[in-house]
Amino acid sequence: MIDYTSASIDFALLGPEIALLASAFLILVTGYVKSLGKLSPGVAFVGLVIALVLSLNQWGNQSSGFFGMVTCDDFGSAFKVIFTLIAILTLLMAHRYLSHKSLNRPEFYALLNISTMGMMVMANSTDLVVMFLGLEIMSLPLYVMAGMARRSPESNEAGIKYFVMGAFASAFLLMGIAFVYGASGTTDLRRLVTDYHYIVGNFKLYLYSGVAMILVGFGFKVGAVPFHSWIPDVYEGAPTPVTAFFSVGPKAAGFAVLLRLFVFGFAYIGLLSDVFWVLAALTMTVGNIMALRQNNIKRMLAYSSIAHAGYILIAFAVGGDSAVSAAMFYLVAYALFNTGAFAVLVLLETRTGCKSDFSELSGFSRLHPYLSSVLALFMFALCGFPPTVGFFGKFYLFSAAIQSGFIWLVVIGVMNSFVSVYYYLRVIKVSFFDQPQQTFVPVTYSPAIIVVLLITLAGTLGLGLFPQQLLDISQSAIFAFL
Amino acid sequence: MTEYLYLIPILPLVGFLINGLLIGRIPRPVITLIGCGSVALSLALSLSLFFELKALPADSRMIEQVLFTWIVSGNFHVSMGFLLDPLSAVMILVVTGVGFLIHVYSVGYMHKDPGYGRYFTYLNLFTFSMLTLVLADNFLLMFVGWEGVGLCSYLLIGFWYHKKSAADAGKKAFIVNRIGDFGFLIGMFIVFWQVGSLNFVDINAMAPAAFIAGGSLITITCLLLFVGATGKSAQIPLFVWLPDAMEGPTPVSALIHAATMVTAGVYMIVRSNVLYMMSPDALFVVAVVGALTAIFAATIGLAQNDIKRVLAYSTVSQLGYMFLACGVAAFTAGIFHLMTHAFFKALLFLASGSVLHAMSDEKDIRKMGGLKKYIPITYWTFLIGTLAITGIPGLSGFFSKDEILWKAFSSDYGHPVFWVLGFVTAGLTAFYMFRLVYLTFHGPERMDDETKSHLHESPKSMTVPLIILAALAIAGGWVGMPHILGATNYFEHWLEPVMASGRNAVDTHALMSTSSNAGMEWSLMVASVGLVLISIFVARMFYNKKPELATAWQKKMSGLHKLLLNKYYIDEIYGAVIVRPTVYFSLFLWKVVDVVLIDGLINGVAVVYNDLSESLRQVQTGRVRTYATWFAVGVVVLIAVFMRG
Amino acid sequence: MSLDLAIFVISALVAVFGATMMIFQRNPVASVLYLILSLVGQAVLYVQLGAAFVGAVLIIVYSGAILVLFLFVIMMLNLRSSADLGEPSPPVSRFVKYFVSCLIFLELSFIIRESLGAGSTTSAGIVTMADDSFGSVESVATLLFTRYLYPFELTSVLLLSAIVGAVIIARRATEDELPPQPEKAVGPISQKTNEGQE
Amino acid sequence: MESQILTLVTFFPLLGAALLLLIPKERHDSVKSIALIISFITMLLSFWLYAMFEPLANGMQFEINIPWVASLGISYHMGIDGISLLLIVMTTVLNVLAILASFNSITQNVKGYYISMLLLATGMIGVFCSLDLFLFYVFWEVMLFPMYFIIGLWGGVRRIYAAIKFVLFTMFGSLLMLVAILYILFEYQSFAGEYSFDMLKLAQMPLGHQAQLWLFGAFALAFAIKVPLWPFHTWLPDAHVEAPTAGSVILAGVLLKMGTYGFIRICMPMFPEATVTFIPYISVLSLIAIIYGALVAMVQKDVKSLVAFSSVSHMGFIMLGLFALNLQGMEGAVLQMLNHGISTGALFLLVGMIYERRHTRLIDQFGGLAKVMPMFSAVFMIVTLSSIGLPLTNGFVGEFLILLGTFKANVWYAVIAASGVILSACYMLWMYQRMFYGKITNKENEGLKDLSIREKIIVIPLVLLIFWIGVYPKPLFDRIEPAVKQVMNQMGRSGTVEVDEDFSIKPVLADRTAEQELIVKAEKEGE
Amino acid sequence: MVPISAYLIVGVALFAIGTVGVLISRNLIVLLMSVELMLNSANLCLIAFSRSQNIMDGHAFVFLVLTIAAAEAAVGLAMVITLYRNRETINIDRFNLLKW
Repeated sequence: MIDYTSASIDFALLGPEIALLASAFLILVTGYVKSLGKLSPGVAFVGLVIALVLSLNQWGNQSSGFFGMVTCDDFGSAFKVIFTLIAILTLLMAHRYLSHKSLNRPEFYALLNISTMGMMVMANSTDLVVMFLGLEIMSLPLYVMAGMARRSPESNEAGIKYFVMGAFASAFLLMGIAFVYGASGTTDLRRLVTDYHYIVGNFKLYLYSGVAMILVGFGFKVGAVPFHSWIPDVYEGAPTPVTAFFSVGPKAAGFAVLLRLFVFGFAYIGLLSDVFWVLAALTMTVGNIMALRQNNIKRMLAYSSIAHAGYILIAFAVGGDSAVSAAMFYLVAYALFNTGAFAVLVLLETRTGCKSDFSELSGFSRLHPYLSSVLALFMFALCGFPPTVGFFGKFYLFSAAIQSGFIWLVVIGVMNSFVSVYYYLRVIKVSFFDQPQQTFVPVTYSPAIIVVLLITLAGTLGLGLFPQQLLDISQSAIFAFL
Repeated sequence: MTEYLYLIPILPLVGFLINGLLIGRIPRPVITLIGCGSVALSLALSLSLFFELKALPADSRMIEQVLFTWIVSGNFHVSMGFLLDPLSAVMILVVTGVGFLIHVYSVGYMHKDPGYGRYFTYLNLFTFSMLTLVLADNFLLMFVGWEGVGLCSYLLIGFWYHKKSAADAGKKAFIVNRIGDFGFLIGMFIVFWQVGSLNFVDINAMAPAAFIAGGSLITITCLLLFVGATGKSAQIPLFVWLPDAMEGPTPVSALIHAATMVTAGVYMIVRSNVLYMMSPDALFVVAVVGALTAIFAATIGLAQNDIKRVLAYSTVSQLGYMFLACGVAAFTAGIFHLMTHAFFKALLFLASGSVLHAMSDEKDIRKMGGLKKYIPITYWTFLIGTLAITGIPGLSGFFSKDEILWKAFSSDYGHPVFWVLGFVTAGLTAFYMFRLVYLTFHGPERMDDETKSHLHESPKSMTVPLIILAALAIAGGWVGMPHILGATNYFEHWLEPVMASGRNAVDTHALMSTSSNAGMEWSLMVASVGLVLISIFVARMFYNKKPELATAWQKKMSGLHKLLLNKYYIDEIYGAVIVRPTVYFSLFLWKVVDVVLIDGLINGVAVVYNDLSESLRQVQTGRVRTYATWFAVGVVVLIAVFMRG
Repeated sequence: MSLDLAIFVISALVAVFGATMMIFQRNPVASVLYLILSLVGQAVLYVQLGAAFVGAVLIIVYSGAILVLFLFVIMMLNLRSSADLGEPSPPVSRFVKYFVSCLIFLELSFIIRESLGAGSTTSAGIVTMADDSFGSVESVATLLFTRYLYPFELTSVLLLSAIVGAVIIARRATEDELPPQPEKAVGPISQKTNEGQE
Repeated sequence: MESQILTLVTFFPLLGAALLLLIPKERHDSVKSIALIISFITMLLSFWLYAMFEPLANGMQFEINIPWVASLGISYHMGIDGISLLLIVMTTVLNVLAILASFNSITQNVKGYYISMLLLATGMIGVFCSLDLFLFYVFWEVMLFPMYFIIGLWGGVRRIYAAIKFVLFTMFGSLLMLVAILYILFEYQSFAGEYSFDMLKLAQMPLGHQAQLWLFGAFALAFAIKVPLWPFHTWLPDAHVEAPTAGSVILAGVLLKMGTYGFIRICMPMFPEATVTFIPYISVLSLIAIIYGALVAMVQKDVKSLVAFSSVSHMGFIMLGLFALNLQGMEGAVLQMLNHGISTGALFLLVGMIYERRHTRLIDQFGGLAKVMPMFSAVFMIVTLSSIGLPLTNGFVGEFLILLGTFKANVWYAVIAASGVILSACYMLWMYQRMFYGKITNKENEGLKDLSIREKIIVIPLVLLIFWIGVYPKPLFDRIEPAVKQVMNQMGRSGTVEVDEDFSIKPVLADRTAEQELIVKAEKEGE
Repeated sequence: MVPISAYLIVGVALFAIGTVGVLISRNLIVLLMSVELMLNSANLCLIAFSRSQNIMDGHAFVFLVLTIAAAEAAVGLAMVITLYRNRETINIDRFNLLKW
């Protein structure tokens, strides 16, 4: 077991975070030297790779440090790997896009790394304070990244909307933490669990209302209805690689914290299952229905990300080990194919004036049969068709739910994926079946984005066909937990 | 020789395959050779097998040959097997004999037709199917032939497919037959599930135990089978297709729609006489339908002006006789009439074909007249056929018809009313047949000059079959002379083994009480002959001596005439009651149920979803403060929920 | 009415009053000043609660730095009370907003009232005087540099990212950026090209 | 090799598709010929399968069972019995013909088309081979995309609507099926203590009545949509009409069979009690389908939609036969699955040929074709006859057995169904007459060419099959019968239904309750 | 002595006022200040709770929160500046290019 009281200041526990921070520093320092500015993506990449290696290295290492503020376990390590992978993919697809849009500033890469570090902080702690700080470290760069394209009114708007809503949500989260603290005198999740008899016995209402507001705060990050309304606007307005990052990174981090808090930490609150039941059902339904009538693919994908958050929320209603591992599996799966889909959009948008409207895709397949097939495959994965990992993820998630008797929730989920087929297929319909409306300007590839596509493609298909490995990992990650 | 039994149907099949696959690639003489030759071989084989069968003792005259298992599924087992017994022997002789003659006739009749090869292909296929039908050793194989002849009938009626009427008639024939087959099928199911086999031999042996004689199940079974028979043999209410079938080439009408195929229903009932004997109720229905059809069709025949249609209605009427015979359990009489009818009706049709040949395909008898001197052979053979059908003593028709009338009167299952109906029908038949003869061959020449200039006797290939058939029409009945004339009824003896099993099925002394009342039989015979003669005389009055009398009567009873001319409007009634409502109902199903209801529901769901999406989207106003409001509402609700918990 | 209570009531009223006035000002400068007023009231409450050091920090850092930053921006942008603020929301929507906020208040205060004194370390929820070290600079510092060392260090990262972010967002345009688009979105943009479904 | 033959047959087309990817897309001819060769080899492989298959033997053959996702009990479990064998052979044959038939009609995006066709083949064969529910589901869904593209990319005017309708209908059903599959997984886990998707194992699991009803309902919905059973059929006419010829052939020939196959492979063995409970509902829907499909077919103006509605009617027969739940009905139904594939496939091929010539499928645009295209009309006639079930053609054998079996199960069902036989003659012959008979009214029809060599190669195997099955179906029955008996035995194993000596299924519930009552009575008396 | 709950109620009240501010103020700067107010009210609660639990962790937390508030303010104001440069307004309702 982990020694939770360890006061040791063991920087090895923070290896990945430090690597990211160091690379961010380096970028900031070198960034102001014109000739070295070009190096910043490389530096960021190296930092991320080192972080990845360090995170992988932490697998199996379970210890605690910094007065219990840092808890290193497999759950956290697994998520750290996910975060770094997402960041690497984002980095790879962002570089050329940013250059194309004249946004290629060294700071972007620094912010990306800092934000990733924030996610790690979130995943790597059992203390509410640290989680809150991690959330802020993750979010602040995101607000900035969303508003990076300063000349674009949409980007500005995305930034400010994200910021306002994010700060608003943070206030609730903070209030929630305050109430929990008021109830227990601690912000450490482990003590909240061990002392829960006392806490519930004496300060039930404080605790419960605090938990409710914490749920609001993190629910906001993952885009649970009714705290989702920022998502479409921000996703649409932000630069596309950033959107790609938004749609998986913070979401994964939010879910990591939510899983820690609600499946394991506050699991003794009996009410949670029902609450998440409703939240899940509401989230996926609203996400899917609103996605039906979108004209912009990015916006559609935004709603779809709400819907997918809804699917993952099923795991919270279900609770238990298999649900957590299913949620983790689904997150990885979602990260893969969603990033892939965005990578295609990034490619599209490197053409001047393209905003990823549906109509701009018409006849896409005539010119780019392979790229459009890849896009189609990602859409199928989003629908949850076999043999993509999208299917297996849903399958595993739903099977965990059914085993705990949540048949109706699964039925709702299944009906929702049915609805989602319509709008995902619309992408395929437009790109394959429609006649090109005007001459389609060909996209130009860069090696980096090809790598992204290959990785996501291989992951989408490979994990769909042979999910056993990832399944094992996601199952073993939860054993060392809390 | 018996091991070659299967060759009888197979030979025409081979002919069909050769002609069919090589269609358009082989010259006409070869087609002729293959077409006629295959049937000729079948005929020869049939004759030799017939004699072989005859050589056997009476109670072992049954040869069964199983080729291979056709369908097997659990205890359902049906083989491709042929059964030669006295009954099927008669039938194959009729089929191959008449069939061969008609093949030969066709050589001349069709020689100018571009579809010569196709014609013989179909004809051979028909012969194959018909032989399968009569030789089958089980109901299902019989059904194969049954449907096969239906198909050939369809193809041959629609032979001149470019004529819409021909194509329509073919389709009508097929569909009406299908309605009959429906009954046949269901009947077969009952038989199988009761008896456990469809093999005739098995059924004959086991049916008495499997069914309760006189019970409702056997009655239903027999009636269902009879529905099949009414379809194939053009009985009320499914007779409507046969007159239309005259759209086909005349030899086809002779072969299929007079001599062989249409009698399949009779054959089937006789074949399953064991079943029918167990159900007096079913027999009664058969008799009633037969008698009614006989008189009903005869009345229509009175007013028709198309030479072939008159013959067609007469066929329907004669088939009614046969069913009447079956219905009074005089199966032998039915088969006997079937055989004689095959001779004289084939003769009549072929002769009428010869007339058409001469008349450049003009079918309306009102435009004929006085043909006697142009086409004498045709005239005489036609006259012989007419005399045979009207039942002039000494000719084949007399013996068979008289036996039926007598049985209708005297059999245990008979009734004087049946006799009266048959008697009147005989008079009507004589009248319309002689009307036909007089209008066609006697009196003034009413055809136009163009036609007149082309009048000529038919070639040898057509006249020779006519002459042979005429001979058969005269002599064909002598094998079945009634006892009261002091002769031996060979025909009855020959079929006795087949009928015995039926009689044994029910404990009855029926049928044998006939000879006890010779005086009655004589007087009835005289009465019918008298009526026939009177009818002939009246016809002569109306259509030869005083044509104005006919027109006067026609005017006087114009309503009735119109009714008869239009065949009681049966087609129109069917059209209005069945066909059109079905079409409208179908349109309703398609346009309303499918498109509006089901698709409407589904598209409606899609529309609802779309609208829902569209209106939900409005929530997403783009204003942060609205979002924050929703957010706050969410918070309020969530906290409220947690407060309760 | 004890002195404590009087101080509490007055400062609480000041805090609430300042906050209320802050949100209803048309002039942002006034808003900032009201917020400072509210913060001062809050700081007094902090001190009453034994958090003298934090209260002092609140005044110094918050009022002194953050709100000055606000003022600075307001001045820089030269915002006036007459700046374009469009139409106020319709009454229904405003009512909903007030109502929702009231509900939040009511719910939370209900919770506080219900939990009154339950299991508190102090009887009946009445705060007794704590020992001197409670809330003192030393004790806060000790806490920050031992148990809260890691979060404390993290705030530095946060500040770093905030600085970088602020710089990257608000810096002047450089020549490598795209020139402003011809149809530069100026002022109220309400139309949207998101019309017309397939 | 022998143990992997199913894998080979299933994935060979996929391999071919991969190979096609490497061919430059401008080289249409090599794409076509490679696709043809691949499908042809697949067909030969399936013939080999047929040759090696042991007739009259019980149980699955050529089984492979490799763990796939072990922790969820998913395995790569394949194996075939007679039913699957015949369906696989039919699939491969139709695939060759469909590819051959597309040579001229597909001019755009040729490479993509043949890749889709080959992918489709893998999906279809996979469904028939799978013995693992998960694997089954994967193949079941995998088929969907190629078909979606085939309809959507190479289809007619309303192709997009049709393609989406097709996918949405199918998805709707299959997603509920997914829920049911998951539920079974859970049930099996609590029954056997391990996860498994093995159909054979699952069939041995006793399930409560209520659970069976729900599960059966979920599976049945998926299958019924695929069949398609009335009233879930409306996707079919649209999909058929809009799909290119080959698409229609495969759709009608194979895809519809997946529904009936699902019933026989999954619903019946796993939920015997529910199957018996559902007999009246499914039978009535089948009857409606038979009559309704026939009636609506009668008034169609487009040949393809006529054939499509006739499919609805014919598939109704098959369903009826299956739910007669006796040997005759089920064997007839299985045979009819093949027959329908052959006849309707042939009809669509023929319609495609005429469409290639005239670019219309409206019946009233034709007329008198028998004169200009005698060979074509003859073949069309043969196929028409097979479709209306004339004896000595394949259609008769199946239809007869279905009706025979149904008659035993329920007289009135058989009577009503048999009337569908009449109607099928009506619409088919009427269509035939309007297209082929009469005078040539439309000038454009005058110069039409008769069948080309390629087209003859396409139709001849089908015509031969029509007569072969019609005249000598015994080899097929030798393979079908053990399989059907096995399904029935699987049903009987549950103890809730009973297989009598004639091989028909009866519920034993009634008897059992009577027995129980007796026991209760005896106990009471004892007191 | 004043009960802790009184302080909490003040904190909650300020929180609600902050919420009102976010919900109704059209001026982006006021909106930002309202968020700040909400954070501060949470701080007040933290302090109060810290007092009632007699554990000082809350103080440290408030410290951190103040930093967070500062960081947020910095980023938020930077955004306000950019927005104003681009759109010449800080009316939050004007920023509705992205919707539906």
